[in-house]
Amino acid sequence: MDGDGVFDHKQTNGSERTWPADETVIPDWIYTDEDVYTREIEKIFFGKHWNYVGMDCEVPGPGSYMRSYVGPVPVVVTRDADGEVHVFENRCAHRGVEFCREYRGTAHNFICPYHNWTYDLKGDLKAVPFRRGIKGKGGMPADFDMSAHGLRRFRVTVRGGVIFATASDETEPFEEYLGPEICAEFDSTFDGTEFKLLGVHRNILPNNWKLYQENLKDPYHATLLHTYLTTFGLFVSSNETNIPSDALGRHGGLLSRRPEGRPEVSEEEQANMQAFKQTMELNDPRVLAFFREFDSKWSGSVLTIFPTLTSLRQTNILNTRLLVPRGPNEFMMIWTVFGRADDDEEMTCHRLRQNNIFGPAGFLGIEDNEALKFLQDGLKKSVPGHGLALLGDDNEDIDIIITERAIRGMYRYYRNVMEF
Amino acid sequence: MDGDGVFDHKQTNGSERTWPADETVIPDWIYTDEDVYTREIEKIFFGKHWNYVGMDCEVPGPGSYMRSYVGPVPVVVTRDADGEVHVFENRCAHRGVEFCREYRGTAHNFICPYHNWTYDLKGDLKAVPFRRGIKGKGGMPADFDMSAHGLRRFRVTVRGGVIFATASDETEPFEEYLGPEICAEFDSTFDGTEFKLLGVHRNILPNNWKLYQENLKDPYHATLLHTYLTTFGLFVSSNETNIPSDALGRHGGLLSRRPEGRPEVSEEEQANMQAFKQTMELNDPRVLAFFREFDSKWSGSVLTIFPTLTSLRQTNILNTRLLVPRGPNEFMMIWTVFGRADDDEEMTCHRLRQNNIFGPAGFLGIEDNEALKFLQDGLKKSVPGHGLALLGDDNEDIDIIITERAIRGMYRYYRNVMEF
Amino acid sequence: MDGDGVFDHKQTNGSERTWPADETVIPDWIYTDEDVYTREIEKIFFGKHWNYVGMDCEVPGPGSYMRSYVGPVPVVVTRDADGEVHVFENRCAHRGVEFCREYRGTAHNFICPYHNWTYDLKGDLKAVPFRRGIKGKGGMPADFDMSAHGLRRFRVTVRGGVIFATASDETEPFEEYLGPEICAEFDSTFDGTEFKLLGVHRNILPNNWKLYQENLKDPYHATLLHTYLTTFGLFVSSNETNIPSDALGRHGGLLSRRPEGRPEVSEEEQANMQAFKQTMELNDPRVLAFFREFDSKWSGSVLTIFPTLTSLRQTNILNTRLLVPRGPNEFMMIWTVFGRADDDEEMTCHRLRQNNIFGPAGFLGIEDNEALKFLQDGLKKSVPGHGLALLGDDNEDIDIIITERAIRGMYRYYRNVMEF
Amino acid sequence: MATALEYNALALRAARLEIEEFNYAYADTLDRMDVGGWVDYFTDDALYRVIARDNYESDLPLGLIYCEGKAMMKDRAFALLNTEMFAPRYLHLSITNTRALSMDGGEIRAAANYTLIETRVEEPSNLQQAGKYRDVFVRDSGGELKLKQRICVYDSVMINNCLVFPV
Amino acid sequence: MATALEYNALALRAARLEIEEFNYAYADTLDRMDVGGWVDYFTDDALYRVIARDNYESDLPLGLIYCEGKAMMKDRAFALLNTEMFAPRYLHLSITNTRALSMDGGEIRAAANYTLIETRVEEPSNLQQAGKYRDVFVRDSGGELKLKQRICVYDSVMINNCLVFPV
Amino acid sequence: MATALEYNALALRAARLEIEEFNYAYADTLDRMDVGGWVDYFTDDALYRVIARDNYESDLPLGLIYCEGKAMMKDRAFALLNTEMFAPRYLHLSITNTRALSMDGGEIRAAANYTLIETRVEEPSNLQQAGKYRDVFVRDSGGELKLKQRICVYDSVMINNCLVFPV
Ligand code: FES
Ligand code: FES
Ligand code: FES
Ligand SMILES: [Fe+3]
Ligand SMILES: [Fe+3]
Ligand SMILES: [Fe+3]
Repeated sequence: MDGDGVFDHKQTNGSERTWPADETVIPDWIYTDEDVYTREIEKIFFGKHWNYVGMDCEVPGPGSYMRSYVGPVPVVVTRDADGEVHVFENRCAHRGVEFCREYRGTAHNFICPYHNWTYDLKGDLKAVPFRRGIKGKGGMPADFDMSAHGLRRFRVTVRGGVIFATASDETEPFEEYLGPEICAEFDSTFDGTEFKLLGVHRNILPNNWKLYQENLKDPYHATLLHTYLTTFGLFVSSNETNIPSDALGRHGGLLSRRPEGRPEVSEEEQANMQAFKQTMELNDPRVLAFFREFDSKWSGSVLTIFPTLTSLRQTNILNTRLLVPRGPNEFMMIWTVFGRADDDEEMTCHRLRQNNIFGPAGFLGIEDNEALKFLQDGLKKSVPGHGLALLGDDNEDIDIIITERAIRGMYRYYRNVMEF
Repeated sequence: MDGDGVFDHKQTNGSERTWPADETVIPDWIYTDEDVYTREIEKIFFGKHWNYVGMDCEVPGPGSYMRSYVGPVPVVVTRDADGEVHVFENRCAHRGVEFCREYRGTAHNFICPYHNWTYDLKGDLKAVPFRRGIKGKGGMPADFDMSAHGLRRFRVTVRGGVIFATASDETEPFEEYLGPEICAEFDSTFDGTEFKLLGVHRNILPNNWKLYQENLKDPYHATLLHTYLTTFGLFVSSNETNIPSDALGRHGGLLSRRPEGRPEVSEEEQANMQAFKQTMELNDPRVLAFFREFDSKWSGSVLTIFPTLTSLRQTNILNTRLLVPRGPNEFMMIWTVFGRADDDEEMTCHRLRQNNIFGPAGFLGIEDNEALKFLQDGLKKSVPGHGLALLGDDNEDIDIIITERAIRGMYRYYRNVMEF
Repeated sequence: MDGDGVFDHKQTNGSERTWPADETVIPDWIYTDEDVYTREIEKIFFGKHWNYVGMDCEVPGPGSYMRSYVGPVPVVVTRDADGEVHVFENRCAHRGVEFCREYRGTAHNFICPYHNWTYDLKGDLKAVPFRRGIKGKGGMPADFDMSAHGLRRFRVTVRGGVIFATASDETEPFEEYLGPEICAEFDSTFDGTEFKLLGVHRNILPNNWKLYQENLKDPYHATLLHTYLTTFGLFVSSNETNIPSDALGRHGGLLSRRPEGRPEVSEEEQANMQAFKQTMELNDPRVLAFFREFDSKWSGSVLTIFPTLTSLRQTNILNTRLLVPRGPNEFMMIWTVFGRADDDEEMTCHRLRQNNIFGPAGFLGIEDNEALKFLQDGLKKSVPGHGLALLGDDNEDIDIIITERAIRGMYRYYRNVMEF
Repeated sequence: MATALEYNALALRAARLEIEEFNYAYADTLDRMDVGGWVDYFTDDALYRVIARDNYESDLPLGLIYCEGKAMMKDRAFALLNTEMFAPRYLHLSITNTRALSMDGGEIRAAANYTLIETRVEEPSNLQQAGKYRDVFVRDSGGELKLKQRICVYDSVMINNCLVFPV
Repeated sequence: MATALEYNALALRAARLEIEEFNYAYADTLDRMDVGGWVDYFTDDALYRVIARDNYESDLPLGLIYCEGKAMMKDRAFALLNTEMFAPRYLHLSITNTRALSMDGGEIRAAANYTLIETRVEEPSNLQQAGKYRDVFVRDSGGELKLKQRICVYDSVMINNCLVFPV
Repeated sequence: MATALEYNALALRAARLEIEEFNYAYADTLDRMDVGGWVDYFTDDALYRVIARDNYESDLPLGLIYCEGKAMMKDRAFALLNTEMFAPRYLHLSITNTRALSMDGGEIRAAANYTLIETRVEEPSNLQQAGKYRDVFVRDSGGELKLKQRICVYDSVMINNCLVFPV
């Protein structure tokens, strides 16, 4: 172990970081350092990226609003009287109060509780009490320009019912941002269907936000960690699977096709799955029933849209997840779970039963969240080192699943945008 | 948004800070940065300032003592056999134990629990066990000078029953420190009356200590946030009000005169108060009864004595509040609530009923504490920015209330003493 | 108070520290600074030192394992099929998962939960699932060398049933490490006896780990803080006592001989013990009964083996304590309490009764833990200063007990190895 | 045949069970933030105080909340519902260790432990206050239990920001 | 002579005491992680949901756990015991404020507060979830109480990592 | 006509209610730090142990507190009151989920959950220990319940600094 500063990574400045030459080596410090995190806010969340902030169906009507985030920064998502969606900072232009405290609701305007400065649904400043003082004494300067003191606004794109915001004027149009392959897959789920909100899960994960994006770019862990999938024949390595990503490597997909009937678990596969017992039948098979509803060959479509969206279509489960960083060692996840506006009651119940498998008490959620906690524990407590992402080959076919290609791809982009 | 270091304010060193040229602009970093906080300890709390530490009536007799603080540093306030008040650090001169753990009590001396070094009520070291060893073997060096190893002592001033301490030999006399206007107002409440302790509130506020001083220098929020005041006719903007401050701008007053009977809420005022409904009568009007007891035109007198005292005389409520910083993002508030030594039981009950309105469960306390929490949330979570204090004019008359003059004044002094 | 940087010790870099010329002065910053702590990991815990990690009797048979630590870094201690003890990092070589989550147990190998990389009891990588991909597609590079990707291993020494590990190849043999006097005393307790685990205590102490080592090198506090000892005649200053240390001053002993019958508390002693009342008899004297079982003149033998072991033999209590640093302001203590393998049930009960006096709810443990909490409170909250260790003389005889010689000795070594 | 002592024990048992039901309904009323309904658990002349344990044990009378009679409680309820600004939160008031201590004329002296767990938006559930009730119950004309006195002595003397609702 | 009202009060008292005993046994079963045994506290057609208070109060049906009938509960129990990977932990489920609200035909509507304290390896005990049960009890052929419905509405909507076991 | 089973259920119900009253008095005694009084809740030959759950479940006998008989408890009480140095604190011991498990001859086996909330000067209230009692009760000559055994198995195995008072 070389003693040269290897220990003081929590003190040193991210700008002095040198990234390992070998792209299969991922340094610990991108997951643990305060200064790297601070740079991510600037270069990533407030850089030239489209940040997912919520779903159309969460702000259904005029005056609907919800709390959300761009990176770690609180924002409000609103729908104005004309039905247009707006995103602005949840920070009063006067002294800085985080004024919107409700998860969601409806309003005509926002009144900051401290001094009642009032903003409309676009985030424009509409009223400053006693602006002219009392009896003409005191108040704001005569030249105070209300229009110059609205809330910080973000540019907004809504596509297929999903809302994105960006702080930069230079961010390319959303379709270009996704790139053709990912955009096509995005459109296959968010195909213009009107969605209906079923509810929201919220949880705090004690690990770096990037590890969650990795997790969903990592087909390798699926059958090894998630015994439930193989035990009940939901997913096996031999399923047809594609792992596309965009040209820059920042976005990715994990697309799988569940065979009719129960999949075969090959000998080779069994030999590699320590935890594998034998396959079981559910007592209540309704839970795994699959009603085809999308024009897609994939029964499972997970998308990781850089930086902080992951969307899931699995059997009849539909959700989007927003990652809200809270420093290098923790993030909040907001799960928006939905169905189709035209679902009848039975279909709604089916989705609710199926969601019982997912979410923060779901059989996959428990395992991923626990495993990632163990991972961050390892990164935080051990002497600084690095991880390995050796599997697969950057030029392999997209149907290869024993690979970490997508993880390497994301960090190639990350390193570049972070200027490491 | 300029990228030049705007994001890394949590890393950079306070000495590199440049204060905005425009005095109406208050930068976020004075509320959130560790290094700015560390500098405040040196330049402010241990600088040439008188720090409030408690009330005479909290250490009533010889041998009385109480825990208190100078800035974030624990101290003990004592009264010796001659009735003199002393303030010294709550840190043993041997290894550094914070030896005094009781909120208050009486004692002849202080024995550090670890090795029983013993200090008298002045903080002088009086005994070192086994100083000469055992049977003449071991123990302290022969030349060990007990008088050179007492507890760190602070200079003390007591005025009108209020106790102040300073770490600096250069701090001017207290009367000069307050300046004539504030001193006069101070003396009008602390007029030699003997006070009787009614009790103490303690709470933790998740925000920077300076925001609390601002809050009490901010007449603007009173009628806008505190609907209770207007609803029950306690305070309206049209009340006669003065907002004096000392020449340096560090201390201030918020003096108001409650009219006989119920105040009129003017049309202009109503138009500016979003939350205003209509005025109500209390079911138990005793709570707001006002028995004149001080020779002052003001029924309400709030003083903010830099750095960490706020005193309140409101109707028949009397209290002092000590702000104890605990890092940039949190402080502890210790409320000392008192009456007059000669109050009869009915008057004591009256004060207790009236205090029901104030304190950490009072109708104003709830709102101020919540609003300031929202404010620090905004400062902490958003991308570093700044707040505005545009209201009013630095040369305006002191009876103008729609103003932030006093806040600007405090920061003019702060910037100067902090050498920003 | 000189203003030159005395306040910003939490920001400055340990390497800029200048140690006070006077060796009786111990600066606060060694107990409170993040960067000093980070340097300790490199220079001390991962330097040329033997770190205690557990007892033989905690990993009794082949396949036994337990969680432990080298400094703050999680490790696993195992016993392989041949009975050999191994220590390796609890961090998967793939991505870094802290894979071992059970306090202790038995296993044939360790399977990382995330992707099932599998390690044997020596920490060697034995299996990588799908290493060759599926149907020859994907998987690890052909040249992937399993033998090069085991877990980080530590060198191990076991002496008298006590297990030590070191990260450095240069650490001298254990016997030399202890030095002759301390090694002899070590061997007098760990004399080849086979021990039997009675149980484990775990607690978190809110103070710097070094303060605990000091506490057990500090005979001065024993009779002054621990009134129980004198009240029930367990220990008095006039007992025969030795305080040996090794040549480098890093290890120490606190050896005492309990007289037959009740010790006399001399007049001189009483005069120096504020808390001393009069001696009492226990209602249940069994608790203090002493059955001689070791060939040693000392009835009490406390050893402090640098950096993180303290061992205790007191009357018939036997335990070892591992200090696990968790930053400068906190550490975890793991107490391993044991008896002899050949104890009959009555002797086991006797040890259990006697242990009632010790441990985190014992009469000494309560007082030491409370006093050290007060001490760290003083160091953390006050303006940076220093402590004093003036008692005694560095050339005094080892039977002198009113002394802080051993503390000075430890810091002479510490300063040197930390390059301050 | 049962002794007077046993009768008394049985009477206190019955009172304890009835007070538990009272306390659980009381807690549910507050968890729903129904401060209007909260007032009805008291007699007109009731004394309701929330007081820090350090003040209480030092005979310092200052209350965090100090209501002499129902009228003051009503004013507090009105203010909370109509004038106060505070962040949304969930309340979870659990009452345990309910004890009926003595019965004397129409009065029952009782005590209990309470813990208030508050959950604010995007924050973990937090123990806002732990304390003990010191109660005096009487029966109204309809035989219903009412609080003539509830002194809430709280251990959590270092209040987390503020206490919005009564306990 | 006792009025109908008094009879009803006594019946609810008896039901409350019986449900307390049910709840304490239920909690002990879960603290032992005996999820197989947990299933037996329910009727075959029982509805078991664990739902965030914000969803519940917004009429959003999504459940953190959503089991329609015992078969789904059995599948969950099987998965927890046989397929799930999670860190070792200790569970401490306390149930307080148990109330029997009404009896209607064979059904008893009841409510209670629960708190789940979880302790993970080398971590302090932590309040993992605080919530309220909204229950419907019925009696089986043997006269034993069974849960026909248990809706667990939790205040701790910001979940600490994940919820492994039912509450 | 009531079956033996029903009689037994009623007897256990009565025992449970009586033990609850015992436990609430016991908790109040400790909250007042009356360790002298605490001793009187036990028989002369009582076994009182406070043991970490990991030791308990590994059959490791080490106790955090280990008192064989009242004499050892008295010595502990004396030491706490007369020789021990510790910071001032408030104790809040809540006992829930009290269960009477079986009656056998004169012995009642029982269990309960306990949580100790400690509040130190200028610190927030903190959950110092959560655990379960495993009790054996007997009756003294006067018919009063006494503890013949109380094993306190605590989940909070990572002790926050130290445990000063018994639980
Ligand atoms: S801070 Fe928002 S109105 Fe003043
Ligand atoms: S630290 Fe105070 S006497 Fe030693
Ligand atoms: S992290 Fe351990 S196997 Fe992948
Ligand atoms: Fe997964
Ligand atoms: Fe205010
Ligand atoms: Fe000691």
